[in-house]
Amino acid sequence: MDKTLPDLAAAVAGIPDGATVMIGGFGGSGAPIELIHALIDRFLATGHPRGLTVVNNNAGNGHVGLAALIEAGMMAKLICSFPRSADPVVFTQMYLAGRLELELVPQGTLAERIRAGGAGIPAFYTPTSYGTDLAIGKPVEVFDGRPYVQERWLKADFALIKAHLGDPLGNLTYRMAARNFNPLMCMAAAVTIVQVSRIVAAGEIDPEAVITPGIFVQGVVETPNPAQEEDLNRAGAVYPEVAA
Amino acid sequence: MDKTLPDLAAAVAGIPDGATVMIGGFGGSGAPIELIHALIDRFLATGHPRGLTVVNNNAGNGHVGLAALIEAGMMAKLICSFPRSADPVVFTQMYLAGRLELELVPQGTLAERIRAGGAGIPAFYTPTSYGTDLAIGKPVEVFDGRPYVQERWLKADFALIKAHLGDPLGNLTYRMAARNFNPLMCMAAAVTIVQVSRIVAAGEIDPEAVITPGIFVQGVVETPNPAQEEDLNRAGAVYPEVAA
Amino acid sequence: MKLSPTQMAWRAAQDIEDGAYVNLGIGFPEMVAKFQPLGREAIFHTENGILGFGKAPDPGLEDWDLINAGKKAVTLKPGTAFFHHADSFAMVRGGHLDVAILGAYEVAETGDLANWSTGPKGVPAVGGAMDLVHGAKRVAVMTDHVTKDGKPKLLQRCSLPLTGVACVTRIYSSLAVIDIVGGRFVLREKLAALSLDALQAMTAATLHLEGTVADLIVPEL
Amino acid sequence: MKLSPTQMAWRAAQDIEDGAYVNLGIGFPEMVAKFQPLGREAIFHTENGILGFGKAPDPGLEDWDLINAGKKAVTLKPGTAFFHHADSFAMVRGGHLDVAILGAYEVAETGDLANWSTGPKGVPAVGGAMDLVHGAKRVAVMTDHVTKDGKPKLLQRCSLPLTGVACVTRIYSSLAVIDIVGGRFVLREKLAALSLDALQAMTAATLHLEGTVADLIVPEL
Repeated sequence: MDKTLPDLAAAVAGIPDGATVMIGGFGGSGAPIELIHALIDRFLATGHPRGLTVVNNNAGNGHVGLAALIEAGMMAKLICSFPRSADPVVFTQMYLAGRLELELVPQGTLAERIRAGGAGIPAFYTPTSYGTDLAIGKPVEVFDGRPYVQERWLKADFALIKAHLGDPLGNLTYRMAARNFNPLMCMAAAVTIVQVSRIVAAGEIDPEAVITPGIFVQGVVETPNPAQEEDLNRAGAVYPEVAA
Repeated sequence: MDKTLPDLAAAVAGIPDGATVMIGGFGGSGAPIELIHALIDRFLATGHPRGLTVVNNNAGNGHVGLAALIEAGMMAKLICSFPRSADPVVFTQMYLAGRLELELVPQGTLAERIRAGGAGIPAFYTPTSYGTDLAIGKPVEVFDGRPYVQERWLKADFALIKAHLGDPLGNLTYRMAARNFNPLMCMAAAVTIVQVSRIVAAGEIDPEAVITPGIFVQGVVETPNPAQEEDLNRAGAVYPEVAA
Repeated sequence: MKLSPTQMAWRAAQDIEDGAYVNLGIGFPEMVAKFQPLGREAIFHTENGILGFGKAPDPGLEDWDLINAGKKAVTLKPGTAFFHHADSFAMVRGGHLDVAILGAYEVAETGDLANWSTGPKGVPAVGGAMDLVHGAKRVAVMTDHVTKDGKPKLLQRCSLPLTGVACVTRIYSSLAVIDIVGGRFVLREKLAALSLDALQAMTAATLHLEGTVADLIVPEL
Repeated sequence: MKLSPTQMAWRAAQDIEDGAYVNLGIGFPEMVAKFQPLGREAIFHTENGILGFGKAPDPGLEDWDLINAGKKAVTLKPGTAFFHHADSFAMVRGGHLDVAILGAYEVAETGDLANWSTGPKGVPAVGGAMDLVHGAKRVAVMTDHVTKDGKPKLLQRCSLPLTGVACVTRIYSSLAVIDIVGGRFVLREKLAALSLDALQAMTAATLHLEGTVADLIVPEL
């Protein structure tokens, strides 16, 4: 078995119009910038995919990565917990102009809904959001005298993931807090595509150290020295680069 | 902060009569034999604790560990998925004599109920057991056209856990498939007591390799060269040893 | 004249694709792993938290922290991963397995399976069976076609407590290979020496035919 | 005459026990970590999957894979652990944190908190706040006692969209320390120079007294 993909373009080639795409990361850490940019390249070249529903904790920062994907006009809906950042202007303008639907989900509920999607749990109860506007329309049930809100699983057609090491079986490790939503999204997508800093031979990752077992991964593409969104933004980067 | 405990006797001293106690392990692998035996020692010396509700995947094998705890008469109820083993005579006799209550739970549901207890999820839905005798009396709800059974969280007063390395903050690693239920039970108990093969200094466990973060652990006791239930049973061991 | 459990395991193994993620039930189904066709490699999952384990170690070399769900010692392979029980059943319940192969007391033409309890007497034990039947994309059963005293195990409705409702998609019996499609048994293969009438007589629900019925051919093992 | 955010953070820090597990909200509450009393060491949790992280690195030494929930760079300490978001919020929702300290737009005497939305205009953003208010054993709020234009932030009922119902147990304001007990504000400490009447005038719900009210004494910072 070899889940290795030849390049970034091949990695994102299968995502159709209207797909639900989970994109890993918390702010820039763990964000698969290179996969996102490859998807933008494809859209700019072909007009597809568009009308995407994207699941991410945030809504992009500056004009690279997720923000660039929004700016390109590929996204119809965003499911996130915190659409603010140092420079959220791309999302904010698009949202206030009514050109982007937003489903706001508390961060822990977002994480648990994604895990539930991956774990075959169609619904669960949480104390989070009880009595607030974000619980409107959701069933409430009392357990042991305390009210809880019913939340539904979240699944995706594709997940775009950033990991650290990967092997041809799809086993993954992450780097520090870049782990965040990535392992959960691997579980919840029908097709999980992962950019890793290095592909190693099967067996080189200690079986105890595997964070995402390969069963949750469909494709792995090596992307050495991946960019950090924070570094790009501090350098004032824009994607795609505008010709001077 | 130092969660290190001086010895096994101190580790199990706080468990009261009638407590719900989760005990890690899948069969013998990951079973905290030394903690269980220390609890039996306490019972034999003091008559306490008794009337315990125990949560474990199995029901003991031979006459050591969990089986010895049942044989000593300390258990009132067992919540498990698979009360069979190579030598299940202790449980079987006690159960068929009506001296032990049994709550049988499908293995994946047992794992998920324990995780839910640790994660503050009071109830969730699963396809498992739908239409079977194990779903009798449980609410059923249809999601996306498919019926699911509502299951409740499972929590405990204490967890007795076997890990591999532990540090004074309670960070833990496990050894191969001895991981099984142990990390989940750490999360779901008010007081989690862990026997580890070796206590290392804080920082000696790679932050990426921590499986159970210390927040889920209240006490760590060093138990070098822990016994394997399988080895004990192959040697015909009985606990406590009967004087010849 | 019927297949041995080893031969049933061989037959079941022929249907497993290269790269498939597979869970094998405790007991006879475990043997399926031994018969992977040349050039194909499945990845085996065990409920107690291992993916991609290898075969049994030589006697005396067991590590009892490295066992399968049947509590038998296994070995590492390049690419093995360990995980806890909740992640393990996320793989199962979440539909990430391609194939699960289980034993059976009874299977109904509805796809209902009974394999965990022989009734109210004795000690009930369910393990992971109720999870597995809802987890894999294909849930297959490996079973003698009839009980030891000759009664059918393939029925219109199960009489024993159910493991799952409408979950089995294929049966590898000691006499035949039968799919369950739309609440009907569809016969795919049978032992060549066995007439359709004889097979039907040992089956307590109608065997439907769709296209040709192939001979069930299995090597001596 | 009121406390600065830094001074509020100092006061809040005095209540954190040695060994407590603590989550500090984005913004001013993050400063609480700097003021741990001598001999006490709390363990800080951040939603994005770190337990036991250390202080900010020197400028230029940031690693952007090692950040807190406010996207600020932090550092490792001996005993740090990484985990994914579901495990992180299992710690929160499962009641494993001892203390969470959050900012507030409004707090009601019922313990209701509003701190995520100023109404239907603009872009709503909730982050982990709605989870945190149900997670920690003690949920404290750090806030100016009144808004910039002098209106009370401590109310009978919140007017802004709620973050959580009956969740706040203590308020560290710029003027006072107030507990919420049984749906009432109970005044514990106030600035010595401030009369009870003056404080009550800036508070839109009754301040109850139980025993003595101590002086709120905070160093120059």
